[in-house]
Amino acid sequence: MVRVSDEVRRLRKRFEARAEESQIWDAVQLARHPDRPYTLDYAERLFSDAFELRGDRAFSDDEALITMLARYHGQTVVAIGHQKGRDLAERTRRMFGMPHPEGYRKAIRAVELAERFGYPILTFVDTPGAYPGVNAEERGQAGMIARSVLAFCQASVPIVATVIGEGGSGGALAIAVADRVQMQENAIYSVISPEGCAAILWKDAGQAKKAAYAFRPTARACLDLGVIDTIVDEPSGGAHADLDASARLLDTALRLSLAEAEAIAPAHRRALRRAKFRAMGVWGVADEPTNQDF
Amino acid sequence: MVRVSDEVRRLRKRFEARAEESQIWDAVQLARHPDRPYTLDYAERLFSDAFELRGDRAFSDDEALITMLARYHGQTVVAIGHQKGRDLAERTRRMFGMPHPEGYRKAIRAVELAERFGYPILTFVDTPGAYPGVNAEERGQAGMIARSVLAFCQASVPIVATVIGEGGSGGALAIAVADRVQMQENAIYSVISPEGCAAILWKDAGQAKKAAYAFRPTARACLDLGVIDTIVDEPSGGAHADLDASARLLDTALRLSLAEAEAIAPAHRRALRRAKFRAMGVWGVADEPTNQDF
Amino acid sequence: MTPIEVNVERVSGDEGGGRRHPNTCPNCRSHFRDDELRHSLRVCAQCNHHFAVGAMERIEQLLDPGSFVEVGGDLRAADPLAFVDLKPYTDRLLDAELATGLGDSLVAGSGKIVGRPTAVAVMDFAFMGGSMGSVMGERFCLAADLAVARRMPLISVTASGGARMQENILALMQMAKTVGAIDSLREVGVPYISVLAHPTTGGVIASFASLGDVVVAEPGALLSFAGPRVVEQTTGEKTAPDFGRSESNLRLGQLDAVVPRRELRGELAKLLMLFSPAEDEPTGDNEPLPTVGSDDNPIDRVLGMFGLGRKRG
Amino acid sequence: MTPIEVNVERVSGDEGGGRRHPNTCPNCRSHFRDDELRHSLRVCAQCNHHFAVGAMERIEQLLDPGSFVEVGGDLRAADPLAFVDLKPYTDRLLDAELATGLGDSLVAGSGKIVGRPTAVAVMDFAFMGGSMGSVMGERFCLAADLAVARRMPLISVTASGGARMQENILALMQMAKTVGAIDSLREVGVPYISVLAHPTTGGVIASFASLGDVVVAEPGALLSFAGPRVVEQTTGEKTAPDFGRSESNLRLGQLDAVVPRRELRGELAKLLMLFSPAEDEPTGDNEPLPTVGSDDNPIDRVLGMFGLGRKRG
Ligand SMILES: [Zn+2]
Ligand SMILES: [Zn+2]
Repeated sequence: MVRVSDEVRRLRKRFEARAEESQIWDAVQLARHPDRPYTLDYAERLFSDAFELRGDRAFSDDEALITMLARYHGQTVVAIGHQKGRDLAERTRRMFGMPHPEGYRKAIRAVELAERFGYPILTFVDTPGAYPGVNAEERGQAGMIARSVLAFCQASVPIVATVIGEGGSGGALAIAVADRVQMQENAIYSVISPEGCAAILWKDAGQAKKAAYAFRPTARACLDLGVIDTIVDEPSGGAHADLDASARLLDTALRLSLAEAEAIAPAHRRALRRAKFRAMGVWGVADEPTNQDF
Repeated sequence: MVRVSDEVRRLRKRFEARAEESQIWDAVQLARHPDRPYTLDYAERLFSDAFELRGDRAFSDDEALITMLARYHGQTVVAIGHQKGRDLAERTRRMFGMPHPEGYRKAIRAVELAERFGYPILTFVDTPGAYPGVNAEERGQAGMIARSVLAFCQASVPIVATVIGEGGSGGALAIAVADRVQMQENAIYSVISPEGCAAILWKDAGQAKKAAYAFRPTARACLDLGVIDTIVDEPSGGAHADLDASARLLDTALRLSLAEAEAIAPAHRRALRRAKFRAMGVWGVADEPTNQDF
Repeated sequence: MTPIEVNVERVSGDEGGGRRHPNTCPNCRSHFRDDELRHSLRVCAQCNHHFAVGAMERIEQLLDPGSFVEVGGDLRAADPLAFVDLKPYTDRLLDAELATGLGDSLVAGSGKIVGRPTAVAVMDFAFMGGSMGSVMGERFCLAADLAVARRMPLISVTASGGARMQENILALMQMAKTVGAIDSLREVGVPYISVLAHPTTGGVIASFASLGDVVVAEPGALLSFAGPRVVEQTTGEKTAPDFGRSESNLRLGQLDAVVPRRELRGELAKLLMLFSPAEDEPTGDNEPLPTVGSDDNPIDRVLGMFGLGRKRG
Repeated sequence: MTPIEVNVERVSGDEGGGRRHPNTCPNCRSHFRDDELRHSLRVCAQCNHHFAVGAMERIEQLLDPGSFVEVGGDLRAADPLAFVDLKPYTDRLLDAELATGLGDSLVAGSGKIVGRPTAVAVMDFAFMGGSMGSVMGERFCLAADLAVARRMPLISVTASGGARMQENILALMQMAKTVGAIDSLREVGVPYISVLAHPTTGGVIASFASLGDVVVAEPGALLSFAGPRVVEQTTGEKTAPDFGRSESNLRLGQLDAVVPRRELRGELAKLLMLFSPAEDEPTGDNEPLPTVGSDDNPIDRVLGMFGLGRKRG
């Protein structure tokens, strides 16, 4: 017999009760909309000056992930974001926003730079996932994602992450450990794509809609589950309908989240960030405390 | 008119006076002797237990440079050394002790590990130089050597470096910034090989002996110039004549140097190590203080 | 349960697709009684193939007998998303618990190896493909808590197809949570040794399992972020037979060593010794130490300014 | 003076081996008067080739007029090894000083760029191939000292064939010494911007020049540890025409940007601004900030334990 807390029962009920299937699928499609603003679109509108920091100092410059020094409301920040690319040539060059290990190594370098000078870090998450190719694997994709997550854990500077499109799996999380985590209204965040989930659990990638409904990659679900702190409004019709309006809404939320992250004492920031993520997860308690064959 | 200090004049005189040409060339040959003990020969004899730490977590395991956790006189140390290889197969596998950037990245990883746990670092320098190949260049040989030197500068743990054979240029220095630097009696340490120097300055690689005499890569010269702290005796005939005796002599010197390095307050170690290398170099003072066209 | 699980079957040599008995070697087809396999640490006596080892049996193999004390054994997955695919998540959990006798895919606790105390976190692939959900993450963190509290090393043994989709975003967050646990170890200077068993993939290898101060793997284990089938299907690239295997990973700089299972306990004992504080040792042969010489060289005066001397040994 | 120097000649396009006038473009053979070249920042008006720039002229190009103050200008090489090859080192030094008007291959000091104070260290390839010896190292450290003392950034512009063989081991130690200077900048959080000009090779690129918080290069510069000829002669490998060039290095992850000389002062000014402390800015359009909402969700209580709240923007 497993005892499950009232809170979990309430969460379950809420999810069971909501007829939000179409709403979820809308978000999946808006999050992937070809005109959706990307990191550079926001950088242009939010930062008064910017200098792109390129290269991992080891193997290449991975353009699927960009890092920059930028001036945001009068102070210098380090910005880190996936970048999908707009036309086919740019998409190919940027691997559709799917970084190789070099991209994450560049992110780690940017975190170290921010840490050296005490600059806040703003990240913009928008990737289908880390690139799943042979070369990426051979150059240590898994380990580099892990090291990027660790770098974000270890930093003592304020960090705000915003999921602005697709928050796809470990490739997204690698730059999403932050003091405050935001999601745009129609962004999605999940451990696998709806198609991938459907292919495995339903044995049919065509069941993506069903999978999306079952695993709820939406901002609302992430907020309910305690995974994000803030939902950032989008213009009606979605972020792509009005880039300037979308940037203004993001700016408003970002300033507040950054102010909150900055309000945490630097000496406690690392421990509090760790505690924040430690609290994520829900479980019950069994009556038999140990394993059977022990 | 340039005023040069009395000390420099005395140094010059000493070098001019010594008829040590054959002695220098003996050292060059002994330092490169095919039977000369290498890092692993000393590791076997000096350490009671060892666990090799392999790989740079990015691209490969470079066997030209080895790193290990080891127990030395009852305490755990991190050992880092070039490894040339004994027979042709091993030499090829170990690139004759000439690391690629991956080797230096592995060294940096070992320094970070030592720093994390407060373990002293012992390095064994024995390389003709960093590998000068296209791939090594493309993967950032220069930058990785620089970062390795910086890692050694930044460490707060005790570091003792020993040049046990060829201390060849930047590829050697990359693991030779230490609180105490030792050289074995017949080891050499220089900014370029005698052959390379001869090829450039005498336009004839065959003049290597002449070049060696002119630029003095010997332990004695390095001691006189303030570049090393200790000359470690070798068995008569050279280190290869008696590996066990050579290891015992190295052990004796190493224990003392390590004790000295450990005696420095950890909070001051980084600044003192920096100051030690800052003091290296000699110069005069001109009467005209500025440049002509300024 | 995971994209990797399927590939794992393929990699373990079962190309024919036929159902084989778990005690039949997928490599050389030798068959063993269960007590034989248990006795050989589940290594094939004929061809050295390393069979999967359950979490409790792994703990028996590695720890001093009777030294293991579990933490978090009563935690159970809670299905916050009320997740149903072809089968409800709660049913899958029940099946897994009945099949393995475990409450989730990781067993945490503390114990001793050759007398040295250590925290341990051991995964079991048989429990829903060793997938990482809230309970696994919390149990791992409890093991890390023990390590921090008692200043003893943490050893993990992983076998996982990746994150547990049924917990979706909470499963993903276990990557951050477990890496946070590693960060807490680093903050106080407690060593972490990661042992990778077949297969360690997805979210587990992309989080804590890659962050060992020392990382070793069993021979032939598949260690990759994406499994070979995912790579082939997504990118159209062919994968070599040694794709992602331990031996490739060693060559590619991702591992410190490939350690056969028979040597694993011994190597871990050595590492625990190396990571333990310095011991007083008898002062060898008492040869006189060389004295610090003096030298007329002016450099000495400069160095002297910084409290540094030079000597000739 | 250095192994690289020879290759540099080759790379700069002078394949014919004939002696060309220094004001003739090695790329398109256009010829310019010196005042023309000075006016165009020594960039070929026809083909954009970047000619070498002397240290004092570089300082003029980059710093606000009249703002430069030199340090260490009186330091001169002292020939501790009494080094003689085909020619005594002292003679070579005298020739170089007469030819360039400089005391060594690096000029150090402080100045301003668009009003922002900065320490500078600028190399001159014309002085013995921009080789790194004791004076160069000490001057670089003096510039770093200024940066630390006045908490202002350090900018270096390098052009070097590598270490100065005539000082052998002391030249090598300048790598450690200059990296130590970077370490002292990092210790107090002072930014360092490295500008790589043609050519930056050997000990200079393998030490301080690679360690900029930001590293930029001029177009077409040769930036490598070993020059192409050394690589070819030592390993037998062929080098591509773009081997070691700025553009390759950008692609290979070693640079933040390739900056044409005409934009260099502007980009440095921007970086100095970005590295300067926060400014008070007028508070834009004063739109009301969203209020922190409350939520009935239990997770809030858990986060509350850690002083963390959540809101809906
Ligand atoms: Zn078998
Ligand atoms: Zn031209």
